[in-house]
Amino acid sequence: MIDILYFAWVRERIGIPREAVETQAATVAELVGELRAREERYAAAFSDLSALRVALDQDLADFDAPLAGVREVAFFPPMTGG
Amino acid sequence: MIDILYFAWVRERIGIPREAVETQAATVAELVGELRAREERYAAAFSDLSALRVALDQDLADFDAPLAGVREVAFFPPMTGG
Amino acid sequence: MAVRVQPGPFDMGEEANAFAAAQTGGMGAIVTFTGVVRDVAGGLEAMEIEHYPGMTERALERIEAQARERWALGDVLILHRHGRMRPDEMIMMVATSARHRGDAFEAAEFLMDYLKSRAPFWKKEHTAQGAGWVAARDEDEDALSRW
Amino acid sequence: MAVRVQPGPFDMGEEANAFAAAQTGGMGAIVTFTGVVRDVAGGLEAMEIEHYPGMTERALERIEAQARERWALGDVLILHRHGRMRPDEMIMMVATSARHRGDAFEAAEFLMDYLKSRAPFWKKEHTAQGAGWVAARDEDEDALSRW
Repeated sequence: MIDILYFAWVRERIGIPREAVETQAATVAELVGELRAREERYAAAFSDLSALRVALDQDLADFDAPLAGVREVAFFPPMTGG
Repeated sequence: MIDILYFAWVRERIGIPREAVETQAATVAELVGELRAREERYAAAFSDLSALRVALDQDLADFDAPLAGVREVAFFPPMTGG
Repeated sequence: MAVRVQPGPFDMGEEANAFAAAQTGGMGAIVTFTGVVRDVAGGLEAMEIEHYPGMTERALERIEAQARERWALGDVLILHRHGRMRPDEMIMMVATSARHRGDAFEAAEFLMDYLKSRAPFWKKEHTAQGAGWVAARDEDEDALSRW
Repeated sequence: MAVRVQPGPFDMGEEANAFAAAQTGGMGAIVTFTGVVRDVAGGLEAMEIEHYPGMTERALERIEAQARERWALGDVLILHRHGRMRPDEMIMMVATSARHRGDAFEAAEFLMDYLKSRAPFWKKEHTAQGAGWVAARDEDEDALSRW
């Protein structure tokens, strides 16, 4: 089981802030592929990966990063703090 | 008559903060020459012009600047504020 | 060293004075940056800031650590609000102290550049016409390239 | 716009808050710099700052005007003390506001660089061993070349 968190418009588009999923995905990109295949709202949220960022266990990562050992994956748009 | 002001170690070396002098000097450099010729304490204060700055009527100027129309000349070391 | 993430307002002057009072060791320079909610287009009712609890503090502490590696700093403060705020309210501030002003200025700019693009905060603008997420600016991403 | 030269101490936090409160027109960024008396060599009893009344205000106003020509600024504060002060007392501060942080940061650094080398202030250090004028630093003069 892996926890997936969504923030900002990714959260709004998918409709939930977090969920736990069972996955065999080896990389973030594979996990995104599984999520996209679920429902239209996921497909919409993940339609353009260049508009998204990902964090693995609360560290920024790339979409080709491996998921082995990861407990928490977060998807969100580019950050706009400050 | 022209007012001459001295600041920081220039003031201390010459021994007075200001004085009014009668001068026909055409430039700052000529005025410095007249002052140097007066007394040893002036010669000491003006021995190294590269260690001095000059302001004419409260604006920074060069030593070759003309004195025509100037009412206040100030001599001081490089500034160290902030 | 302090990283604080909080929903409520802060008093910039009190924070600056407390930061200054805590300095030791001849810190001759103190720089503060404060970010204020701007009503850019007119009609902004509220700015809402979402963040990623846990990762936010981690990211800010990492950014602070990077600044400390690069510049000779005395102390660093990073304070960022989340939740709703109105135009002209203060969103966040950073403060740096150093023996020399160059270090304090550069570190504060570095902290801001990294905070803008690498700390998990997202801004949403609420107007009478509706609400929308603020898009990331290319300039903010580009600003990182200078460090 | 404000240039102030005064013998007594100031409250950095109050000054910063008053500056921020006076902003209008969507100034999203406020930067402050505060200079603190440093006891660099150890044994400093007092720092004495001499200035050139009249020219000081003129020079600071000119430096502010140059900053306003170069950057899109909301407001500027330059506050500088003269007379005697002890280690850890605040000597001076500048504050800038702007819509964008780059302008506020750069203008504050410019103000400091020019103030250091172009405003008529001189520092004298008093120690148990005697008193001596602080020499100008080449770095401070060199800092002007970047603008």
